[in-house]
Amino acid sequence: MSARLTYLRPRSPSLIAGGVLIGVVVLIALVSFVWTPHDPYRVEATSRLLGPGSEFWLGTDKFGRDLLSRLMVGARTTLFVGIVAVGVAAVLGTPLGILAGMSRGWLGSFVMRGNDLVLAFPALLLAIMFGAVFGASTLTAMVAIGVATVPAFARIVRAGTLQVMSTEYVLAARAAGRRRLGIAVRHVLPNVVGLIIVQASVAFAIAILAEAGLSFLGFGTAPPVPSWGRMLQESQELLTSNPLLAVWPGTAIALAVLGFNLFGDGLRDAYDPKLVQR
Amino acid sequence: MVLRLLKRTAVFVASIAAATIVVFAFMAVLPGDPAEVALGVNATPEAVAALRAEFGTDRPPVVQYLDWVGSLVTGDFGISYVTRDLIGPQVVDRLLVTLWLVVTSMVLAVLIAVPVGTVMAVRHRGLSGLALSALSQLGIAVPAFLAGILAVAFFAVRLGWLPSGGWTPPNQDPVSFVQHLILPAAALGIAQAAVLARYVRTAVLDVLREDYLRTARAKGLTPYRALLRHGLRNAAIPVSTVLGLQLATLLVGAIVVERVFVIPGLGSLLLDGVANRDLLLVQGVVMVLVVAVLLVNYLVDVLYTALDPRLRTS
Amino acid sequence: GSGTSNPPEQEAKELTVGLIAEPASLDFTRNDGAAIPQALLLNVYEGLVKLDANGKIVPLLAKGYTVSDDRRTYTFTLREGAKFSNDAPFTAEDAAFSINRVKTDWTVSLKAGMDVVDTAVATNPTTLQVTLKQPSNSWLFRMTTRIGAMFSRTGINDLATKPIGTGPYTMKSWKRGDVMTLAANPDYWGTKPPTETVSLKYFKDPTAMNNALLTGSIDVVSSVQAPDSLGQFKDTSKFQIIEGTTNGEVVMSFNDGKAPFTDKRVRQAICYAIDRQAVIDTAWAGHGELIGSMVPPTDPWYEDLSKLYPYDPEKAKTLLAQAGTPKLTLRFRIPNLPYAVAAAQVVKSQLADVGITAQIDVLEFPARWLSEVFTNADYDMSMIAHVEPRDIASWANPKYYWRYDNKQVQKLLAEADSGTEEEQVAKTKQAARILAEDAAADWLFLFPNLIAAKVGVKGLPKNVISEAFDLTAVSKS
Amino acid sequence: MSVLSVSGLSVHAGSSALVDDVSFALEPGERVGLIGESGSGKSMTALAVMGLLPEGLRASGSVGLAGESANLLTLRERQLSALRGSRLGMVFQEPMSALNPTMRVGDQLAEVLRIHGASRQAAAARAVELLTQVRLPDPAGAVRAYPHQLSGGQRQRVMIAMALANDPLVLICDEPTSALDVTVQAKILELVVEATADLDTSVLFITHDLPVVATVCERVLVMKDGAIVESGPVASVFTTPEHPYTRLLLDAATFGRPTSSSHNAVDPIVDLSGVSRTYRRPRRSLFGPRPEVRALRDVRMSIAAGQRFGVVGESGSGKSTLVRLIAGLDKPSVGSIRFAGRRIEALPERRLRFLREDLQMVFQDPAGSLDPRMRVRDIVAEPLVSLQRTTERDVDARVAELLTAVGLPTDSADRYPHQFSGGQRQRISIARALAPRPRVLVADEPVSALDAPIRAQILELLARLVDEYDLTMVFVSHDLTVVRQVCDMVAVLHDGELVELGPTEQVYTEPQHPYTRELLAAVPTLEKALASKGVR
Ligand SMILES: Nc1ncnc2c1ncn2[C@@H]1O[C@H](COP(=O)(O)OP(=O)(O)OP(=O)(O)O)[C@@H](O)[C@H]1O
Ligand SMILES: Nc1ncnc2c1ncn2[C@@H]1O[C@H](COP(=O)(O)OP(=O)(O)OP(=O)(O)O)[C@@H](O)[C@H]1O
Ligand SMILES: [Mg+2]
Ligand SMILES: [Mg+2]
Repeated sequence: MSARLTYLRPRSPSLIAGGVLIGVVVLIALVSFVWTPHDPYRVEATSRLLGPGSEFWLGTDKFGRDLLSRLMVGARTTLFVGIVAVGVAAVLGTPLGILAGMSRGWLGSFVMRGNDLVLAFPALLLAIMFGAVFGASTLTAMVAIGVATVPAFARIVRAGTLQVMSTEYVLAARAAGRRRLGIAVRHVLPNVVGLIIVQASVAFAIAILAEAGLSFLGFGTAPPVPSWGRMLQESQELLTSNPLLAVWPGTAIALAVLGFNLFGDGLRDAYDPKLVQR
Repeated sequence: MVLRLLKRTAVFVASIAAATIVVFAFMAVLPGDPAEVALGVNATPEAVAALRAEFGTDRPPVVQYLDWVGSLVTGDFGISYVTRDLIGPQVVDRLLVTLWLVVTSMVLAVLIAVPVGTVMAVRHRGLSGLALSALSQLGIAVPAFLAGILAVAFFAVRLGWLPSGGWTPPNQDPVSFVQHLILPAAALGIAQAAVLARYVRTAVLDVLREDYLRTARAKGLTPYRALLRHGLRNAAIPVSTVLGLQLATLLVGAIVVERVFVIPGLGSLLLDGVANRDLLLVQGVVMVLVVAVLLVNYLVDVLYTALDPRLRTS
Repeated sequence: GSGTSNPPEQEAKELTVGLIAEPASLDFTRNDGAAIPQALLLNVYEGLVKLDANGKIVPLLAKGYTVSDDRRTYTFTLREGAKFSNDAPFTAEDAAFSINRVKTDWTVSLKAGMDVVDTAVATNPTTLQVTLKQPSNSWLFRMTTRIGAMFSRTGINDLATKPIGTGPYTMKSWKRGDVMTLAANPDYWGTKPPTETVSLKYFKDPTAMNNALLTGSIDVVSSVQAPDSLGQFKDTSKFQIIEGTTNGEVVMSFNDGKAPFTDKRVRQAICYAIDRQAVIDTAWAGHGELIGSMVPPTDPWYEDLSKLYPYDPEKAKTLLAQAGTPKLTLRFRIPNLPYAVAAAQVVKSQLADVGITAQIDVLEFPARWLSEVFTNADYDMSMIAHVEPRDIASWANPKYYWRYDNKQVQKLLAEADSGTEEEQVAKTKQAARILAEDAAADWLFLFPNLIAAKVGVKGLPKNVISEAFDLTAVSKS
Repeated sequence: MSVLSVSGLSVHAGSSALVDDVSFALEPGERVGLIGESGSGKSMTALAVMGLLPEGLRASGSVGLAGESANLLTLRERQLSALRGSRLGMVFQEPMSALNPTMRVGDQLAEVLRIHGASRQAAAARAVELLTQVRLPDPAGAVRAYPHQLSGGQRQRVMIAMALANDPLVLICDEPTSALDVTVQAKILELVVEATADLDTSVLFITHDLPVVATVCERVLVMKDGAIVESGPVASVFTTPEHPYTRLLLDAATFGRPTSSSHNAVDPIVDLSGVSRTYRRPRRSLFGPRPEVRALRDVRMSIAAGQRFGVVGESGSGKSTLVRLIAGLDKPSVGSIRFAGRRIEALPERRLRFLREDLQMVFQDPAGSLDPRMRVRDIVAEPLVSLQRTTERDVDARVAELLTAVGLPTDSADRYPHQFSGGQRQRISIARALAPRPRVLVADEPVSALDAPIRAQILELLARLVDEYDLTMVFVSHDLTVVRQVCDMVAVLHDGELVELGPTEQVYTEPQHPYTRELLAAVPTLEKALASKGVR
């Protein structure tokens, strides 16, 4: 990708579709702060395993809790996990990538070797290890997913940085008297922001999937806080009698992942001059 | 080229060495004393101390580390705190199972992804390309374990076509082996196929835009033959990197799928080890997984060199 | 079919049982964990005595025993013709060796059950005499558990992988992480088991186990971990469901040695705040029995104490207000076991109604739960099923993880152990009542024994009140 | 009868026409030039004829080929494939990307023969023969090489061999030499002329370089905005152009004599003594030394204040390296550089403030040298801000002043670089360089990315500013004509060595060094080309 990926040109359908899906998830999560149809934590022996109806729109789980409310609060968990994981990855990965891209010599290659090493610990493995050490919780899952995603950011930012550093405007900036830090902040960072956003969108989708997998293994969000992965895991024992318990969270995960992937694809297409010119 | 390979090999070995340190350090901070866990409730302090001495966990960490690395090199991986058995053979046993699963799903993924991805690229403005694209997006969005759960519910429980889980080694009963392999490999492979297909699409699209493909057509090749003769090999170069990264994802994805399908592979060994605080076992399994990932990436790099003459002869 | 209307039922040679927890090793002398005796006791290893289905101690490798008047000397007459699977005959020497070895070689904490033994000697090849330091009723009972298992003097070299016992089965193979196969012992001294090979297949995931029964790859789900899923097996032409009791008391423990639980009113308030029937109904689909103390109905000193603290949230609030803690926040650290995770969510919701915030923290079982809750008592509330038989005795231990220190209970339980059988019943009953009234913990319910099996599988134990999963009579037609 | 006849050819992208109603014909053996500025539709015309238009573009009209009764535009892909590579050959601009990087050159060459019926052995043998014909050194070895192992000129020879392999009726060359050095370019042009003359092949030669057309072609078509605005024999079009646009092109290509400014300053402001710069490439074999590229070798020279100092040399001769050293952006391996008497090579970058204040640069690529994420105001003010020269208010005033000086509207300050044309962007770049009121302006190929008419404007602007602000200018170019027009002193670099240095007129009229002479001879100029055609 080139340093020219700065301005958004024609909006692709996937950008719009992705944006809409993400928007819906975010909206649901925000609404859940002020309103849910029912208390998502309230256990009620008398309303167990109800199908969709007028009171419980999507039905209830085996604790008699409202599935819609839990799904809404689950959106919060999902977004939270994604934001923190992607945040960790971007905050650590971006400076590392810029550092690796700007310093020749041993420092740059040291950073990249370390990066490759982290790459050998995939998110799920790291999360299981983190979970074993610090206890399974949303936090450990998020941090583990984030750390495992650092290399992806560092790599892409480094590639972008190398590209920016080879441009004449960096040479011009040096000739104008800019120091390294100034170049990093004023020229490199703004020009790799596009890459970071694209990567973040894709990483978000991966984080959602990783969290679901972890919750499924029992290394993710602790009950009774709902997360989509956890709801899916809880639904498993009742899959044959109450398949809807799995359908709702499964669909939610798929749509959210789809949203972020489409959005990332759309952004990439919009940013990539090669694709645009065709 | 020799230099490049040597350099890459050195990096590979150094990465493994660094990984051993990381893994060991990580496990050293794991709460739960293995001796205490093995002895269970109300163990006497003396008994715990005695067992620590037996395990060697009372020695300085550096000694323990060196001892462990030594056992990795000899392949026995040390003796488990819990089973009191050599870890190496167990790991190898489970690794074989996981490898069957992973390799089968990888092959499945490639067999699906290459033609599908190519069609997606060639017909990227057409209806079939869009339809396949949408399908692949969906394939990526559905987690492998969900696909697994649904496959079990439908193909095993509802239709009774295939077993719902379990494992038969191939040498014991090949038919049963295949039956047990189909669903998990498909659950794992199809999601990967979806991801891979998108990379194939991008790579082929890139190649389609290359000047040399236009040259090939200027020579008189039809677009299809031009792509076949000049495009696919060049497209294979970026795809091979992704393939390497994917194999790593698959190894780890297998952990979840093994749980769904009750397959005695590395994943279940790892999870059991974590639950039982079988430290050495966990260390061993994590190391095997990490080395597998490093090895795959190393091999991909070598393959890369073989595919791209610019790297081979520069 | 016109010829034979009722073909003679043929018994199958093989049978597969699905189980949840897999043993880490096969050596219960050095490894804790209920999964080892579950698979091996009564099936591979036998003791001198065992518990029958009603909880009575009956002879096994002993033909009979006598107790001296001072209740300190037990004389066992041993069975002749019993043989270990390494072909060594079972003699009184082996019995004495096995008992003495507990004190010297065992490392698990349960070995403390043998501390009371002074000497164990073989007076002749078929007679064993055991002298206790002081009278102890629990000793003979403990002889029915794993510490009473009889080992061969020449067969203890590789206990972790090759167990050698006198039982009706021998260990044929064990594929870790997958399946353990037991084969009928051709030289068994007693009634031969009706099934030639029994495979114990281990499943981490309860759903996978259910699916395996549904698709026919196993014959028995030994313990249904998701009672809501029992509906899948309602087709009685294919499946049967066996429901009985266990001695697993699901205890919601309080950290009694620590504020706020040092205040009895707080403990009582919580007991009032919880609707135990609703807990069973939601968390375990209504299966399980209400108990009010640490005693299952199968114990001789059982008394129904389940109505002591009826569900009364208002009273709970009043008590909390009196105790000066109307708004409590408690760390509810539970093991990651299905019943605990399910029940804890119900409890949390009910406690919220009376103003208590329970912060659920799920710990991996066994490692983290053992080290943090059990060993270090770093918790406010926890929950676990205490499955050891007659485990009321642990309330006499002030260092036990609930840190309950009640001199009166300690005294009663000590007297119960050393007294006559009648005294034992009376004093234990009294202790159980004190525990219940003192709200030392909240006994949520008694874990049910829920087995799902294919129709035609017979001989499965209805109640599981010992450590063993008794396979000696299972068969399939 | 015409070999190729194009009539009413249009190419549309959606509703907009990229090529609009173009008609022309090629007679047997005739070489026709197609000229016009960038984006005028030259390549699209060629690709439409070949049936190789990019996806999404549609062609209409008719294209006829001798021996082919149907309109090529209506043929099916399969039928067209049979013509491509056999009757129609094409050579593309960029010889690196036009060859498959993962396939041996010989195989790629043999492929075009095999497609059109040759046997494997025959094709392999003919491949070597063809490479000999295009005068590739060691043809037998070259067939086994991969494209990256050949130089640009060699690769272009391979492309030509490929296009001519099956003796085509028509050869289309789309800027075949614009990626090459002048000396190499001359040889390639010669080759094209010779080879096609032998086979009596008609050539459509696309370029934006007028002297090249004048050298190669007999007839010329001038294209503007997708339409042909003028056509005719080279001699008449280039001497008596009718269309104003053609005149504009011609004006830009024939520069006037330089106004040799009579500076009599003496004190050197930049002084290089014994400067060498050696780059180290990564090790290739395990034990051998790291290969070195000696980009500059023992260069001694000084630039006097007020001079317009030109640096010429072909690609890779070390021009940019020299400029970077003078600007303190790189350090020499050996030797010392003084600026206004102070040594700069020994100082760390943070102590080069005096240099930054007095010396500024303009770069080759007007797009690449402007940060696309910055507004024009910030770009122009960057030297002021980083040198902490002014307060916020002054900055705005100064930026406005500079923009006016380079002829840009002041409201440009709030826009981004992509909203400007190439020439305007170069003006922004110049404004930035002037911001700190430098004494020396260093320009590294500032006009080589621009079209001829724009190029003239920028050069004019530079000349005016140098006079107005009394600047010393270091001007780098590979284009000898440009240097001659702008500079009063010129240095010739060859392979890192300074081979000649002297007043411009002297170097051009009496070159001393053989390389300088070769260089001057290779440069196609309109005058020379027309002269050789007997036109005055
Ligand atoms: N795939 C495409 N889709 C739409 N427009 C295109 C496409 N390719 C090129 N164009 C436009 O068509 C016009 C003519 O392009 P063309 O490449 O023929 O110009 P040219 O005269 O060859 O220029 P140059 O000298 O820069 O090669 C340009 O305005 C260009 O932007
Ligand atoms: N950073 C570098 N590392 C290694 N070699 C380099 C580096 N920069 C330039 N070179 C080499 O040094 C030589 C001179 O390069 P330089 O860029 O100065 O040439 P130039 O005359 O400006 O060429 P052009 O006209 O193509 O810009 C070339 O052979 C080039 O490959
Ligand atoms: Mg062009
Ligand atoms: Mg240069």
